[in-house]
Amino acid sequence: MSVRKKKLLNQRSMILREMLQGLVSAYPDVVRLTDDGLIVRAQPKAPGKVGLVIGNGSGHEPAMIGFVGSGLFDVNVPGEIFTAPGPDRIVAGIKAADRGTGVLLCVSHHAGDLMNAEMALELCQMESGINVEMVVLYDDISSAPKGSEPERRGTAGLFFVWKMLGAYAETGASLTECKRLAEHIRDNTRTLALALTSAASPVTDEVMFELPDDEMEIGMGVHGEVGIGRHKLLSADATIDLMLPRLLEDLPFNAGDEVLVLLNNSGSMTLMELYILHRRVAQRLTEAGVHRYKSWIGPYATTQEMAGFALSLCRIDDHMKQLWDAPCNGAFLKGV
Amino acid sequence: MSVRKKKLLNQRSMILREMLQGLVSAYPDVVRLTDDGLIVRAQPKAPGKVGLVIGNGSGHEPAMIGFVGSGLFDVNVPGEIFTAPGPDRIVAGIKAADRGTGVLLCVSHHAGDLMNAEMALELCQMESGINVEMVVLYDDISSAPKGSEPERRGTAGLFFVWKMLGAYAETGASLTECKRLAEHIRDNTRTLALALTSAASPVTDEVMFELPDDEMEIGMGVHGEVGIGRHKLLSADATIDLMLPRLLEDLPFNAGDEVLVLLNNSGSMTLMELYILHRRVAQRLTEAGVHRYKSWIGPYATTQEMAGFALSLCRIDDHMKQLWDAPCNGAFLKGV
Amino acid sequence: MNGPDFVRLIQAIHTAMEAAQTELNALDSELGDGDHGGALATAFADAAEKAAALTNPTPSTVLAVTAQSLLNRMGGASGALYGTLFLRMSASCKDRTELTLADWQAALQAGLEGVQARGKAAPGDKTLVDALAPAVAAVSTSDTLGGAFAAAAAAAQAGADQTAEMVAKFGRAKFVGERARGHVDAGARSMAVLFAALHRYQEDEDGKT
Amino acid sequence: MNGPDFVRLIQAIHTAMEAAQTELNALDSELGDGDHGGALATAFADAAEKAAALTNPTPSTVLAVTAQSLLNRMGGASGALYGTLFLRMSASCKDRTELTLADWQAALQAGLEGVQARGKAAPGDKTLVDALAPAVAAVSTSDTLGGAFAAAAAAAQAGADQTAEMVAKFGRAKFVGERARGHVDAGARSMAVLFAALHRYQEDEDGKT
Ligand SMILES: Nc1ncnc2c1ncn2[C@@H]1O[C@H](COP(=O)(O)OP(=O)(O)O)[C@@H](O)[C@H]1O
Ligand SMILES: Nc1ncnc2c1ncn2[C@@H]1O[C@H](COP(=O)(O)OP(=O)(O)O)[C@@H](O)[C@H]1O
Ligand SMILES: [Mg+2]
Ligand SMILES: [Mg+2]
Ligand SMILES: [Mg+2]
Ligand SMILES: [Mg+2]
Repeated sequence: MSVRKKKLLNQRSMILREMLQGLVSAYPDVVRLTDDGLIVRAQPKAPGKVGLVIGNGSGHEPAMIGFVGSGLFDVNVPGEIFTAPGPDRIVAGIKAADRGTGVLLCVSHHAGDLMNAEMALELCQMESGINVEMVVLYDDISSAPKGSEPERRGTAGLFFVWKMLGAYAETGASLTECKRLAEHIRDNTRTLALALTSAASPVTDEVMFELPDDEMEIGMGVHGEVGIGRHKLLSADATIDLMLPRLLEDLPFNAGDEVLVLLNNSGSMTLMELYILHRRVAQRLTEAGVHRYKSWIGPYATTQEMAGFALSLCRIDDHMKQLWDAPCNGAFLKGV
Repeated sequence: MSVRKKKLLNQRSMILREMLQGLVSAYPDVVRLTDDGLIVRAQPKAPGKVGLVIGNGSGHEPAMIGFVGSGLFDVNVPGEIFTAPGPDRIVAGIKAADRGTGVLLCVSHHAGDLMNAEMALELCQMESGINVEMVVLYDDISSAPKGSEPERRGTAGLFFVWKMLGAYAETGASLTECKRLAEHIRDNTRTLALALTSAASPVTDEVMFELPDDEMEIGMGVHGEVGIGRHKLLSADATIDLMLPRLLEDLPFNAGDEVLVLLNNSGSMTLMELYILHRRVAQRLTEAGVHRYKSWIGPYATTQEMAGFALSLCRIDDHMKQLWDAPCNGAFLKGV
Repeated sequence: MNGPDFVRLIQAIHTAMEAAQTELNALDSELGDGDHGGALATAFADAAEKAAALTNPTPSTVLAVTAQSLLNRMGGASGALYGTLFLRMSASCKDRTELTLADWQAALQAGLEGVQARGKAAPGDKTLVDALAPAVAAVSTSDTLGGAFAAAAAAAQAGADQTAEMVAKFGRAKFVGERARGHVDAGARSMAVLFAALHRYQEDEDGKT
Repeated sequence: MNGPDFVRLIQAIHTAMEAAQTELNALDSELGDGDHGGALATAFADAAEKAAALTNPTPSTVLAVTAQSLLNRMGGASGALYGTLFLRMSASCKDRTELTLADWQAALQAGLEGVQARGKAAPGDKTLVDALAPAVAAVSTSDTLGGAFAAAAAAAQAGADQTAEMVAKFGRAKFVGERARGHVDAGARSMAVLFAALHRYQEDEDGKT
């Protein structure tokens, strides 16, 4: 199974810049590109509301550039492909997001993102008068065992935080309240991913890993980090039957719980496959007595053209439902 | 460049049924699956408004099952993979869509779709009291020369019709008015597609065509129909520079015209590539004096996991802008 | 040929299509999407089942249920065309309990006209019409069913063979242009399979009496 | 070593990183994502340019602009770690116009502490710390800059070599587990390249005098 290295690009060194220019050319009413390469809301949030920032390596589009907008993030600090941005740019992002009452810096847990965020935080505390808090987000059950949750990686399930936290900040919640909600959503979210094929870095053209034609990898990270094991290729139903119980027992999700479901396309899965997979997820959750509030199916955080998906569950309460259903307007996420 | 035949499916003969079940399991508030395999709105349109139906071969998801909902289609009649549904099922779809003032049957121009639609129309005229009109839609400039527009294929650019026609029918426009608008949008829309890789039928596992690693095919149809020629792989900018002038001169789009832009992902293009492509489209349109009203970038009509895209332009006026901006709620299209 | 004969005929066609399935898929793969054999086999399986379930089969009702299976189980352009063929044949013999050679001639002629009206293809366009049209013409060259069907089968196969020389003007093969030359059209070949099955069915019947 | 010396030193490190780029990328490909060499070469190119543009370079300002380039042009975990190393060294010699061996020892010690505080890796975890820590220790084994840097370069390389025996506890290589054995860590090797460049720079300087 060879990987698509054939891509429509210009100079490799210009990928990030041209991609950002392309984004804002398409959605000028939603996002702007600043001179220092930040993606910011076209209409800034009202003064007095908490600003939300996240930095991340690029190459996972629409994450995160597609989720800046009203009811979502205020600023995204995009790094080079698969490379966390440096502290100065994160500091610039924090400043750009401040509307006078402080900024919550969200970090998708990967070593580089965390280190750079910590340095940015130190710089802010030294230098500026901005009230900044940091929240480290993780969800991938394959990257560390139960009991070591803070060592887990941040993957597609962070989407639940983006959406609901974005809505919450828009209501005028305080910095402390925003941070507490982000942690609460994180602590109620669990994700497990699966890859059918590898992907190539658009910069180096290096294929991330090799996977035989009749195997799949469970627990693959969003940069091709190896997962918890390879498995012979299974049917769609058998794949869900293998993955879902692991997710359910990790939190655990119990009968009577109400959840949001995300089936995230890692890149080149067909919607056809995802809908067939969702059918089984729905059946199995019903059997387990777990109620689905809403489901989202689509490419929210990708790894280039990798064929694979992440299944993510988030346990919710009535307040979170309200936030989930609140309007938003990002380049990749409108209405709800 | 090998094609991904490795898919997460159950029995091949069950693909259509399970996909539809999966869709409605995810979006029960938007769509329902009838016993005869139609996708219909969960909340039917108000009585007295024109019903909109389209039938099509499946395998192009989200088209068309993802575009049933308020402000969109009332009914979709999904056929087997890449196979138009038969006349009886189309008739059932027409009946399901009727709210007392007639139904517009939209046909994406392909031989099978047209023949079956014509038969359905004959059956309706013989049998039922429903007032049905048919509109045949086409947009792909590569499939027949200028002057022979009605021989062209219906491809991704039909999206403009779906969205604006859906909004128009919702306003209470008459059947004649709806048909006239559909024709008007069609006659102002032009599309050209490009493929970097082939795709495989999920039913037969047959690869549609072979494309060398250093070539691309211009004008590829949505079932892998060959296009107007192969070309050495170009940069993103050079690709747009090759394609856009052909689109512009075909209508022609002139300086001062206002347009909607669609960059449709055929399957496994990355958003990164599409944004970089859009950057050039925006530059070139500006140079040509053509104003962009809005741009849409995403996988709206796919050919399985084919890597490629379609660039589509639609010339609009103020009435069409209103319709474009009207709300809608389909499984794959919310807000706007 | 009466109603029950037609039920057996559809069963015979189904058997022939099952046997030809791989070959037809392979032909369709060359210029189309490789599903022609599978689609016909599935549709005729359904037709054979539905025909067998008829309580009082007449030629017309057997042809009608077959048309329904072709239209709705096969789908696509070829489903519409095959379906139209059987639908028009059914209409042409609506009041008959038994079909004579003249009835067959009239029914096939009506079917051919329907197919051409629906699909717009003329002989020479590299479609199933290139097998169907000569087969329909050949039915008039004999005055027994056995002779007529033998002639039709031969004419259909000859017509199918000739499609290898043609460039397609319809169907998916249209888009491959000159590259179509050298390949037999899948739909023309499936028509030849259909007429061969009809011929063999009649031989067996004639053998019995 | 004064400010202009430091400008030349950063240029020398840049040259060494350019030369080692392919090797470092290849090492990173084995266990990571293959970008380590390219990232360092780009960042040190930027640093050399920025350092050369300083009007009154001091050791501390040269180290500070280098840190900025590493942090912001390299990005990722290794950018933060390399950047922290240079940032802490810069802070430790803030008021100095010239660095003595004792200053170097203090600066490197501060840098190492910063790297470990930031990255949490200890010796044995198969990271750049496995080259940096022994290099810093070795600087105290001589009382000339030349001797100290020679010892540091040798210790860094020995430390890098030993990473081949280890399983990674940090960085992307952490996720490959036992498969990491037999491969030298890219970051440890790049630290060895850095100390080798420092050593060679000092040899050249000592040769001049
Ligand atoms: N307009 C037409 N008129 C007559 N025959 C046609 C026409 N279009 C297609 N065909 C026939 O249909 C055959 C293909 O059938 P099939 O593979 O079942 O359909 P599809 O192309 O939709 O997959 C072609 O080989 C050709 O003989
Ligand atoms: N926590 C850490 N502490 C020390 N060094 C680390 C740590 N994490 C990663 N490294 C070093 O970084 C190197 C990889 O650098 P690089 O390839 O530039 O970064 P990335 O893995 O983000 O692509 C590893 O070889 C390792 O030496
Ligand atoms: Mg990297
Ligand atoms: Mg077909
Ligand atoms: Mg076919
Ligand atoms: Mg690396």
